[in-house]
Amino acid sequence: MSTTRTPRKPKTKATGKGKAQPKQLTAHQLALLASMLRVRRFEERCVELYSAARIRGFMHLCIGEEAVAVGVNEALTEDDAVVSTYREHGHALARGVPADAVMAEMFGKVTGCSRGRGGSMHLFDAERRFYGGNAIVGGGLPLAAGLALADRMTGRSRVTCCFFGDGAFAEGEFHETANLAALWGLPLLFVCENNLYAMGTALDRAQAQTDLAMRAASYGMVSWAVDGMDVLAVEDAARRAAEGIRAGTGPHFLEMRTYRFRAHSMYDPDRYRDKAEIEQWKERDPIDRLVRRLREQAGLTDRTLTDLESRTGAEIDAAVERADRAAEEPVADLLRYVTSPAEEAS
Amino acid sequence: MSTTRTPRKPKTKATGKGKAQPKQLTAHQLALLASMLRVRRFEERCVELYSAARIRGFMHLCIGEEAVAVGVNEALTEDDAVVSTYREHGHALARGVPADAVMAEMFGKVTGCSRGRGGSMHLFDAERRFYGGNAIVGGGLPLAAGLALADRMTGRSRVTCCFFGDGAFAEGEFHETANLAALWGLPLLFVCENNLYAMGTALDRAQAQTDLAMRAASYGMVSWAVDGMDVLAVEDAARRAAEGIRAGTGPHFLEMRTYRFRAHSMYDPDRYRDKAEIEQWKERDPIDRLVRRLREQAGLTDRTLTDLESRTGAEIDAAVERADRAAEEPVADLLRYVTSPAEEAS
Amino acid sequence: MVATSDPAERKTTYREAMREALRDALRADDRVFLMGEDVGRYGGCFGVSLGLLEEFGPDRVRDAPLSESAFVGAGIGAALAGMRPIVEIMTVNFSLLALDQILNNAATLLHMSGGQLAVPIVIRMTTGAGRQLAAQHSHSLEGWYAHIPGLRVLAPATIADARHMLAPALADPDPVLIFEHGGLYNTSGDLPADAGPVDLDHASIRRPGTDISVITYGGSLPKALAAADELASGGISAEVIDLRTLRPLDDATITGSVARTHRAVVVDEGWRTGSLAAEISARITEQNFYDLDAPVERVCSAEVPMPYARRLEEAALPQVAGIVAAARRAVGPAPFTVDEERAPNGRRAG
Amino acid sequence: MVATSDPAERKTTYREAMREALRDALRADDRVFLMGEDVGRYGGCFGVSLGLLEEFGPDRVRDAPLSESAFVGAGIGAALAGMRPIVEIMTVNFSLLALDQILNNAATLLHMSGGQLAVPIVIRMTTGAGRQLAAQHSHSLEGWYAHIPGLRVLAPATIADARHMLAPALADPDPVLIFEHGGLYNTSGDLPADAGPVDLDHASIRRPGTDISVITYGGSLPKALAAADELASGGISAEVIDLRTLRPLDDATITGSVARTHRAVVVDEGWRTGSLAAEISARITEQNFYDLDAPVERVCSAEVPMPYARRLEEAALPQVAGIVAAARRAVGPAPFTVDEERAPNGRRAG
Ligand SMILES: Cc1ncc(C[n+]2csc(CCOP(=O)(O)OP(=O)(O)O)c2C)c(N)n1
Ligand SMILES: Cc1ncc(C[n+]2csc(CCOP(=O)(O)OP(=O)(O)O)c2C)c(N)n1
Ligand SMILES: [Mg+2]
Ligand SMILES: [Mg+2]
Repeated sequence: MSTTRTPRKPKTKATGKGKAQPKQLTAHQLALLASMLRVRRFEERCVELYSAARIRGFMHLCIGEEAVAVGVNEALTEDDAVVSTYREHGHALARGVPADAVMAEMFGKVTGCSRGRGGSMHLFDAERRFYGGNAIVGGGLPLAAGLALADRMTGRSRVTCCFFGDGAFAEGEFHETANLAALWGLPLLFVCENNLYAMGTALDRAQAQTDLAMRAASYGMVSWAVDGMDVLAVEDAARRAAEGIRAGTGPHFLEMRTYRFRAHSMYDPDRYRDKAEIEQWKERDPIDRLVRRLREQAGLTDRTLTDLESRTGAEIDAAVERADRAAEEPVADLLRYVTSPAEEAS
Repeated sequence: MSTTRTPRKPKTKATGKGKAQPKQLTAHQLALLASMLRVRRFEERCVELYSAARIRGFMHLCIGEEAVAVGVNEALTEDDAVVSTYREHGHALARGVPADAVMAEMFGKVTGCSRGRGGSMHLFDAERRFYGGNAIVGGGLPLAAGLALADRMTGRSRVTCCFFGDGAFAEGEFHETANLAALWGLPLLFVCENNLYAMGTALDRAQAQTDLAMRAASYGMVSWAVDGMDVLAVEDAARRAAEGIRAGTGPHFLEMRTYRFRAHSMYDPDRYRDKAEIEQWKERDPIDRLVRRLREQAGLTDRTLTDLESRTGAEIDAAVERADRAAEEPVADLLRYVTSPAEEAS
Repeated sequence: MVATSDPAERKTTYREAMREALRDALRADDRVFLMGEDVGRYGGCFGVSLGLLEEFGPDRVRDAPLSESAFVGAGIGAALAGMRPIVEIMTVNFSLLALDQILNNAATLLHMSGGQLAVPIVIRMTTGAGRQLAAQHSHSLEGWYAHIPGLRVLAPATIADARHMLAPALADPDPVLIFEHGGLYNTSGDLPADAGPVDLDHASIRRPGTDISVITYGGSLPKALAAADELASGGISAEVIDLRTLRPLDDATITGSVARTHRAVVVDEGWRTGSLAAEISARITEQNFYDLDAPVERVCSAEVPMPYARRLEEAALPQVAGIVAAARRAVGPAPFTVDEERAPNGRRAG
Repeated sequence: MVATSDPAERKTTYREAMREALRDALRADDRVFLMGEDVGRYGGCFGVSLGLLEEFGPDRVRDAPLSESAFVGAGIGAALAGMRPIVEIMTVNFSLLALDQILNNAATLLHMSGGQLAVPIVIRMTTGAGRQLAAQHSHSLEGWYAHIPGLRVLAPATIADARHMLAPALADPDPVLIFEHGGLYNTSGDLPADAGPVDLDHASIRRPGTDISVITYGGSLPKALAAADELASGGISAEVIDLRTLRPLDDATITGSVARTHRAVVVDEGWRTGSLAAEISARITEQNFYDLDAPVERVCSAEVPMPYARRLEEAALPQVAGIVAAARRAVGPAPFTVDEERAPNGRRAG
C-alpha cells in the first residue's frame, strides 16, 4: 500500500512527545517526511490546476495538517478501514490511493479513483478500504461505526479510523455515534482534526466547551489531545490507540490539534482569521519541523531533500500528465452505477 | 394559573434534600400534595376512558413521576415557558392548563386545549406559555432553545423549561441544543426525566455513560441529579436552578431520577421490566411519601385527605362530563389552521 | 404466534407474516441482523419482532439507542463491510432524522464511488395514518423516498407480500426500503403455502377490470378493493393495481391497464400536492395520452397535518366513498354498460 | 458591493439584491435577525450576508455552530416567542438534518395547537446543481418542501424577486422557505427602482407566447427563456411562466396559459420521478384535460446522483436543447404557423 508504511511492532511504552525517538527510526522518519511532502506538493499543484480550471467544484486543502494524515495512517494496517471528509486528499494519499487516481478523479476522468463521479470531495478506493470522501459534515461518523460494528460482529480484529473536523463535533451525528461506539465497544478510532475553525467559525464561537478530548471522554472513551503538528506524536498516539482498540478496549478518541494554512476552500477569501495567527502556526509547520529535527538528529542533508523533492515532483508531474491524457466517461454511461448491474456490462 | 402555586421568594440557601423544610411550608406542601394527587387521579381516569375507547391514539402516563411535573412547576412563574413531550398530562395540569381543556382534548372535542387536533400527545396552551406536546423524541429541545434565545435577545428575564426523557438524551438534538444553550448562555432549564427506560430499552443498554448529569456538565452547564420521587427535593433544585438562570448564569440541567409505574403507553405489554423492580420503585411513590411526611411532620389527617380526594374526583368528573357534552369540530373546518387566516373567520 | 414451516395454506396475520420473513432471513444467512429501537427486548414497537431476540440473541437482534441517524448510518456501514443488515426505523415519521444517511450515503455511495461500493441494506419502517395518532405520527412519506435514485422502495400490501418480499429485498445488492402500513399489521387471512419470493419488478393486478384502473399501494389497497366491489354493484368494472414497488415503478403494468380501461384513479395516502399519485398521473398522461377518456383522478390525503379527532382524521384520509366518487367522475355521468364497444384511441391527436 | 438606496434603476447582482433585502429587513424591524452557519464573520457561504455583521452586530447576525436541527429549531422557537428570525441553511443538502424541525414543528404547530401557535419564520437556503459539486452538494429538493401543508415555498429567479420577496415573506404569519439557486448569485442585471414587494400568491408570465406554455422556476428560468428565444427563431411562440411560489401553486396562471397554448413543458431541476414537475403535469391534466393537444412534457434531471465530471453533470441537468426538443415534440412535427386557427377544445370528451 503506501510506500511510506514500514510495518513494525507498536511500542508498548510511548512518550507521546516523540522527542525520545531512538536512532533506528531514522529511515522511518524519512519516510514520514516523504509522505508529508508528497501531500503538500500534490496539493500545491492542485491549487495551480484549480486556477487553470482543470480542477473544478469545491476543493479543500489540508496544507498544514499533513502530519495528521500521515501519522495516523502509520498506525493502520491494510485490513483497517478509513472514513474521511471532503478535506481528504492527504488521507487518501497517505492511505495509498495512487496519486494518479486521485489526480485523475479531480480531472473528472474515467481513470479517477471514483471514475470521475466524485471529484475532490469524494475519493474512494474500496480495495484499500478507503471509504471516502464524505461531504456532509459529520455524515461519515455513523458509517464508520457500521464498518466497525461489522468487524465486531464477525470477530475480525480490524480498526476503522474516522477523520472529522472540530466543526463536526457540534453535529448531532457525532454525539449519536460516540455513544453508539462506546456503548457497543466498537473498534473505532475517532480522529478529530481540530484546526480551530469550521469554515469561518472559530472553535470558541461554536463550542461551549472547547476541550474536545475532555468532552469525548465523557462518553467513557479513552481520549487524548495530541500535537497535530508533530507527526511523531501523532503516529505514537494513533499507534497506542489502535493497539488499545485491537486489544478490545473499545473506541478511542484523538483530538489532533492542528491548523490549516490555507483558506477553507478555493472560494474562501479567508477574512475571519488574523494573518498573525496564521503566521504563528506556520512556525509549527509539520514538515519544516520534521526537517529541522532530522537535520539535527539524523543528519538529513540538502542533497537528500532535493532528491525527495524531485522524486515527488516527478510523481506529481506524471500524475497530471496521465490524468490529462485519460478519457472521460462517455455521456452514454451517465446512468451507470445508480444501481448495481445484474451482470456488469463491459 | 395553577392553584397550587403560592409565589414566594426563593430561598437563597437550600439543602437540596427538602428535609429541613420549615413548618410554615405546610400549606404549600399540602398544595403540592393536592397537585400530585390531581395528576394521578386524572390519569387513572384516563386509563378507564381509554379502555372505554373514549380516548384514542397513543397515550402515555406519568403515574409515578408526578413529583417532577409538580415540583418543577413550582419554580416557574407565569411568564416562564414550558416545552414538553408526549408524556405531558402532568406537566400541562401542573402548569395550570385546566383539566377540562385537557380532557376535552383527549376526547377530540372543540373545547380541547388544541381544539381536538392534538390529542393526548399534543396539548398546547399559548396563554399559559405551554408549548406542547412534542411527540418526536428530542424534537422539543431546539424549540425550547429558541424560546430562550428570544428572551435573551430582548433582555426579558424569563426561564424556558424543557422536559425530556432519558431516551432523548441519546438523540443528536439533545447534544446540539445543549451546546447551543451553553455557548449562548441561554436561560434554559433542561429537565431530564430519567425514568430508566426509553420504551423497552433500559438506560444502560442505551447510554454508554449513564450518569446523565455528569454528561450534561461536560457542556459547562450547572448540572445536578435530583431525587425525582421527592417533590420537595425537585422543587428545591428547580428553584435554585431557575434562580441561577434568572441571575444570568446560563442554562442549567436537572436529571430527575424517577420511574414510571405504568407501561410506556397503552399499547405496551411491559415485558421488559422485572415486576420486582416496579414494586421496589412503588415503595418510593412520591404521593405516598409526601403523605407520610405530612402525617408525621404536619399533622395531615385522614379527613383532609378524604376531602382532597373528593374535591379532585369532583373536578375530574366535571371535566369528563363537560368533555363528553362538548361539540366536535365540524368536518367542514378540516382545513382550518393549516395556515393563518388573513382575518380569523368566526 | 405462528412460526412453523407447515406446508399447508394457513391463517396468519400481516404482522406474523413479516415476523416469519425476518426469522427466515436470520436463519438463512449469518450476515443478516436486525437492528433498531426496541426490536429486541420490547419485541418491536408494533410487535413484529417478538421472540426473535430469544432465538437469535442480542447481537443479531440488536436494540439501538434513540439515534436514528447513527444506527441507520451504522447499518449502511455494516452493509459496506459485507453484512446484510435489516434496519428498522420505528415509523417513517422518525426516518427524517436518518434521511441524510439514506439519501447521501445509502443511495449515493455506489455511484459516487464509481461503482465500487454497493450498499446491500434493507430498511423497514411503518407508515401511514388512520389510528388517531395526530400530526407527528401519521405521515405517509414513502413518495419522498421513491424520488431518490439508487433506492428500491417496497410497500407490501398483502399478507403474502409481507411474507415474501423480504428475501428478494435482501438479495438486492442495493438499498431497499420497505414501508409497512400500520393499519395492516392486524390484517388476517390465508397465506398460500406455494408462494415464492415476490418479483420486485412488477406491480400486481389484484382485481382485473375493464372500465377504469384504480392504482394504489400499501394501506390503501383494501380501500381500493372495497371501492371496486361497490363500483361493481353499480355496473362499473374496476381493475385494481397494487404497485408493490414504488421505485422503480412498473410502467408496463400501469400503461397496459390504462390502455385497456381508458380511465384511471390513483389512490395514495400522501398529501395530494407532490404525492406519488402526481407522478403516476404524470406518467399516465405521458404514456397513455391518446388512450385517456377522462382526466386521471387522484384520491389523496387532504393537505393538512393529520388531526387527532376521529371524524377529522377520517375526512382527511382517502376513503372508499371518495374512491368510488372519483371513479364515477372519470367514467362519466351515464352508467356504463359492460358490453359497449370502446374506441381504443378515443382522443383526437393534436 | 452596491448597498445604497439610490432611487434610479441600477445594475446589481442577485447576490447583492438578496443582501439589500436582508439589510432592509434588519433595519425595518428589531424582531428580525439572521442566524445560520457562517452568516456573520465569514459573510455567508455564498457571500450574501457580507457586511451585515458589521452593521447589525453578532446578536442579530448570529453565527451558529454546525447544528442544523438545533438552530433551525431555535429559529422556530424564537418565532413562537415573537421574533422574526431569518434562518439560513447553507444549502438544501444540509436541510435534511433540519427537516424534522421544519415538517414536524414549523409546518405543524399552528394546526396541532388548534390555531394558537403561528410560526413566523423565514428559512433561506441555496439549492441546485451546475457547479460540479457532485452528488451530496447538488440536490434540488424544494419539491419535497412544496409537499408540506403549512409552508409557503418561494423560489426567486430574478434579481427583482431576490430583492423583493423577503419583505412579504417576513410579513407572512406562517413559515416561509426561500430557495436561492446557487447558479443565480452572480447573475447581474438592472434592478427597477419602482418594484414593490412581490405578490407571493401569483406566478409571473416572464414572456408571453401562444403556442406552448413553458413552466419553470428558480435556476431553470434563464434556460427556459433561452429556449423560448430559440423556439421563436423556429417559429414557435413559447409562453414562459415563472412559478415564483412553489407552494401554494398558482393554478389560475398555469391553467389560463395552457388553455391558450394547449401545450405545456415543465422544466424542473429535480429528479424526474416524484418531481414538482410531476405535480404540475398532474394538475394540468386535471384542469386542462380538454384543452391539451399533446402530453405535458417534463424536462427534469436524470435520475442519477449528480456526477462531478462536467460533461456528465451537463448531461444530467435540464438544458436549453432539451427544453427546445420537448417543446418541439409537444407542438408536433409540422412547423406551426402563427395565425393558424386553433380549436380551443381540441379533445373529444370521453
Ligand atoms: C451538514 C453540513 N453542514 C454544513 C456544511 C458546509 N460545510 C462544509 S465544510 C464546513 C466546515 C466544517 O468544519 P470542520 O468540521 O471543522 O472541518 P474542516 O473543514 O475544518 O476540516 C461546513 C460548514 C456541510 N458540508 N455539511
Ligand atoms: C425520534 C423518535 N424516535 C422514536 C420515537 C418512538 N418513541 C416514542 S417515546 C419513545 C421512548 C422515549 O423515551 P424517553 O425519552 O426516556 O421518555 P419516556 O417515554 O421514558 O418518558 C420512543 C422510542 C419517537 N417518538 N421519536
Ligand atoms: Mg475545522
Ligand atoms: Mg425514559
